[in-house]
Amino acid sequence: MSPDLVQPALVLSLALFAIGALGVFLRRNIITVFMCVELMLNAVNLAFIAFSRARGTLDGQVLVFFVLTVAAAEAAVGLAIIIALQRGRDTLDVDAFDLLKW
Amino acid sequence: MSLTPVQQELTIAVVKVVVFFGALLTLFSVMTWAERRLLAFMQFRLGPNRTGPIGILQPVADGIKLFFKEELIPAGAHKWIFVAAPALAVFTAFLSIAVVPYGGTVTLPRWGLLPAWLQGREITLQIADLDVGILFIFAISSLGVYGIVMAGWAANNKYTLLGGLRSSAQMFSYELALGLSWVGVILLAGSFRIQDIVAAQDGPRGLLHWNFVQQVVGFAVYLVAATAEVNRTPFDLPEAETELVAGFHTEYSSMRFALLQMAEYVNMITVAAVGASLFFGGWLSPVPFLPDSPLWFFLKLFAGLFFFIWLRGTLPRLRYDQLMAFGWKVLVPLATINILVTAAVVLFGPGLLASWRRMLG
Amino acid sequence: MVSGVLEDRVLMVLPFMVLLLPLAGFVVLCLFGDAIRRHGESRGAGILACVTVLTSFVLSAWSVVRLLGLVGGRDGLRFSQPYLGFEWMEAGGFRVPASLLVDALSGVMILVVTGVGGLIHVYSLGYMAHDEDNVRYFSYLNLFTFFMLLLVLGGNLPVMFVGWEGVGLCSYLLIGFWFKKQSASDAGKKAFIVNRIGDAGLILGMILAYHAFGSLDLVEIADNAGSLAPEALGELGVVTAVCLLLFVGACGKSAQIPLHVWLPDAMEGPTPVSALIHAATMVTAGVYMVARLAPLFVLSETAMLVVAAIGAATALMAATIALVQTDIKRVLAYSTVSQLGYMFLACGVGAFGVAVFHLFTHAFFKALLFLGSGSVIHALSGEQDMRRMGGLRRFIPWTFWTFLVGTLAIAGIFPLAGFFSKDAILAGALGRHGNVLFAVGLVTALLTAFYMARLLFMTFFGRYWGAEPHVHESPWSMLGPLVILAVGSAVGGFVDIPHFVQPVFRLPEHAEGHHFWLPWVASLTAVLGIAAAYYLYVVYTEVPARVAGSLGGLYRVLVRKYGFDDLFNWIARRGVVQGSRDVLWAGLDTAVIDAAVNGTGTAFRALSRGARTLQTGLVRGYALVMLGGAVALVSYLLWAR
Amino acid sequence: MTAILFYVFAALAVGSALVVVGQRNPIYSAFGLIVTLCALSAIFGLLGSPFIAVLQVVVYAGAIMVLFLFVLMLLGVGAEDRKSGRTLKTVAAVLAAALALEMGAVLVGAAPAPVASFDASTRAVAHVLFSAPYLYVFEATSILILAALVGSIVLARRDP
Repeated sequence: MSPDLVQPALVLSLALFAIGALGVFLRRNIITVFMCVELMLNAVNLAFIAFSRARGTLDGQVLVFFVLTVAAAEAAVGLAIIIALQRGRDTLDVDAFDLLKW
Repeated sequence: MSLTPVQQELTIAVVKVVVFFGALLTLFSVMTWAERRLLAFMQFRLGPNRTGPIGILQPVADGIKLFFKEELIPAGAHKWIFVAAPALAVFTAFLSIAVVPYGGTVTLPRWGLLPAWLQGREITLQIADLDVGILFIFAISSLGVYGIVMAGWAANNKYTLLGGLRSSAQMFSYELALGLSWVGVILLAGSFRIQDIVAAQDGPRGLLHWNFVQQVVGFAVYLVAATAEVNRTPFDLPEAETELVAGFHTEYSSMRFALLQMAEYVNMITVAAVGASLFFGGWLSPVPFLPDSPLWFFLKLFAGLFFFIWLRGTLPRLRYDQLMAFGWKVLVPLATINILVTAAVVLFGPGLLASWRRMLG
Repeated sequence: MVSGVLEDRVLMVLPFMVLLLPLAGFVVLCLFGDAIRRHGESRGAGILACVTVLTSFVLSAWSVVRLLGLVGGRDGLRFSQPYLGFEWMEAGGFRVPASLLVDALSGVMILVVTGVGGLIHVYSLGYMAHDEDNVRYFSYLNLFTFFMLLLVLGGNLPVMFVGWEGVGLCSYLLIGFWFKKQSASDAGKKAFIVNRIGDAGLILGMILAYHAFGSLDLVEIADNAGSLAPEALGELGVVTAVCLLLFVGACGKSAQIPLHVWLPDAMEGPTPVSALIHAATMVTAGVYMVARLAPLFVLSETAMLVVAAIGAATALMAATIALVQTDIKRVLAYSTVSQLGYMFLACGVGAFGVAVFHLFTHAFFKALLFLGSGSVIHALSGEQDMRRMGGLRRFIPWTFWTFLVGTLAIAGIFPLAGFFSKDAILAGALGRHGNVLFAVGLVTALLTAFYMARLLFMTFFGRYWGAEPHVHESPWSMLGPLVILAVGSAVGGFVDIPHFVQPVFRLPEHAEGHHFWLPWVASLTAVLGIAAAYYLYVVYTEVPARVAGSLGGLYRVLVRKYGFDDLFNWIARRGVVQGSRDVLWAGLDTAVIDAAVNGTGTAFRALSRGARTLQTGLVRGYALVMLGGAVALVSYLLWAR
Repeated sequence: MTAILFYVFAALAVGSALVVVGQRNPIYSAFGLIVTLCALSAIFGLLGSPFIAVLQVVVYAGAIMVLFLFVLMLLGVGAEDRKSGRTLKTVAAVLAAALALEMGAVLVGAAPAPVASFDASTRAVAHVLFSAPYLYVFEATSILILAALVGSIVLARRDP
């Protein structure tokens, strides 16, 4: 489409990344934290796409594809862990999980 | 009147959208009436037959009634989401049908009445001809679940929440089978564009080239998964009256209720239209001696819609665990095997065929 | 492709049909085995198995006829490389197409495999009729046939290797067929493990061959063999290494010293299995492979000498052990080992065609002998000890007469099959390496005649010593194959196999020195052996015990089979188990590794005591540190730029 | 036209991302994230990557976020009742801002001048995806997904 959007896209990408990173610290709910991580991943995806557009190669697209796959796997396992945590602790506050084992 | 090319394109698009969605809305309202009548006939009743000739104006009456009812928002509801949910549901429903083609390309006749730039212009009978058309439908239909989930959650009510939960799990599970059932078709056509997929089903022997012949397993999976995807009987657990009052739309009334209903019917139409395009050759004629025409597409579409109504009149509802087990343990493996077989045939078929031909002289 | 390939469309497809029929049989029996058994249709299962293999035989014969019809290509080479239409493996320049190779050699082999195999299938109908698990048996047998055909038809080493491993698997399954018997399942495992040793050599050989020739295609290897750089040849060249490694594989499969120990134990399997796998087909795979790669082997004097020496040593050793065995099947097993040694001897002296010839004739008479012994065992309801037999000639005449034909054939009596092939081997060995190999061959021939005659006399002559009162002749499904095989053993020698397969080896057909005296000496040797056996086991039956007594030491060595089993047991027990415990565990593991690990642990525990205060367990704290680290890292990179 | 759309969607993305971070009720966060993802998908489309755009909606919005919502509703999660510590917040905000600035310094001007023609159609992406270096990774992801499938089932089972 329009090549002059690459630079704004990169700026958007880093803004989203910073917002996501901030969210990890602001929020206490483990699922929200998880979602913030997903937000950061998406910011990275955007950077990939922007660079792919800029360089005219498709490797960035393929990497985004892999990021999506990994994110899907990660979400499945992560949410399963969260369910297990909730069963064990009856809370989803990240600070409640400060032991390696119980 | 002289228009720039961009303006011309835009005009055509707007006209297409208006005409098409007008037709769709009409079809939706007729569907509500047709469903009630047909169900009634299947159950030896008469159904709505008082408003207008054979009750045909019943949808209008319903519309007026719903329009004038009070809009209730429950006290504990999450207001914004409660309001946004029906809109989102309808939005996604309409969006996905935009890429379904209902005819090939037509050339406008050179009538004097038409503006000069329209005469002899080629027009695709489709609102948006996307390169990734079928993926787009998949994407949008996967967004469709949010309307229901939001509706179910926002009302802050046990039954609606359960309805929303059920529907999210159900649509999530069956979406997989739905998507997988398309892959065989996509492999055969070698394209995500629905126009290409329809074109790939063209051939000298009419309906024998349609995908429901070669992709019979894929078609069967699609049929079941699509029924589940639009929450129709026997998969209408999210709104199972006997268990959940009315499921996710328990707390809705008036026009918002109407919107949810509309979303459901439009989804049904979408699914039937996609089925007609993917498995029944879209606008292609079933026999070689008749011409291809959009009429065929609508005929197939109506047949599909009738089929859904027929199902509702025939089958009892499944139990929830049966539903999930069926989706994951039957449909998904079946669709996967179908993909494997199709891929093998696409990959090795021509080579093997050629070598057999060579061997047989 | 190579210029020698001749287009024959039928021949591009037939081999696949030959292959797939037994596989189809296996699949059907495997999938529906339970259902078949539940419906009591196991006889139908057997018949299905027979039909697939016999049909496969007909198709094989057709293939060979088509092959003969090919107009001679380059150097009179006639072959066809059917291609299934896809690459099995492809990685960089390495490609393994799913292709077969049909030429004179594999033609002979598929005929033997499907022909003898088919007869043995038919025989099994009778032999296994009363076994409740015979559907499984037939499915294994079909699977074996498939893999064996794949082995001999494979167009490149990896495809051949699939067959090679497949037959090993089937051999294991069939030896341990009666897995409820401890000795049977042990024997199965032994066969499997010993074969693994050989297979390791084969894999290494394959890798090295790819390194040396840049191809694993059998035809291309043969083509490239002639144009190797001189440094690849020579005593320690890569060719020698390839050949020796491949020969290790052949040793494992074909039971050559020192990997022969599994074959006698393999007799725990059903007798038809012994006949099919451990006499006629699978064990000859090693010979087949060596013959197949003949253009390679002839390049290395060393490898040829090793092959010949191992073959000769095995032939002699196994023959001597066979002298003292009393189990009818074990005698035949050692006889098989001995005859395989003979074949390798022939390969080693460059007479590959003769080796294949002997393989061919041996398949007939050894299958015949095994099936005959099976008939004897069947007649005596499971008795295998020859000392409890005797005089059976009168009870089971058909078995006796066919067995007699087989015995005379293996002993090398004119005009039976063994005479020709054995004579040809001796002729090939004559004049090589100071005639040592020839002498060994002749002595082995003498011993062969002797122990086979001993077997015959102990079983069928003299008084009946057994306990089974109802000695009964076998059913026709068993006798039919016996008769056919007997006919084959009788006339098989007139087929000019060496000449037929000679082009495959790409060797000049050197004129065998025709020594008019050699047939006479060989025949005389055979007659002498038989006569000695007659003297010892029919006329003066008390003499053998006296001989055994007076040669006590030697006798014990023979009965202990030269101690190979003891040696391997010792290696396993002393070397592996004890060595692991005393040296590796006590010495290395505890004293060095554990100490190091524990020491590290102790050190780190002390360190960690300090670091523990940082460990709050609050995830976001860690994340904050990570973020800070990221900021620091990027700062550094920016600064460094 | 494209630029206008881009800025509209970018604003939407940033706004909804702020909703994700700012809302105390995780369900609102989830809806915010969904909007962000859809906006990003649109931006991908505007950057000429239709395939990835659609994939983004299918996988992220259609699958992953449904899973999140499902779990949120299943567990009946309410709004957070405790606030995070002020120190943590401050440090985090400073660090995040620092990171953003640094990344800006790296990224802005890092991109080469964009090429004129760009083909990221499904077919083109598939060609790259299914050829030499990525093909093996692609195959490996199937194992990854299988492992994730098994792992999540095992983890979430009620009776371990």
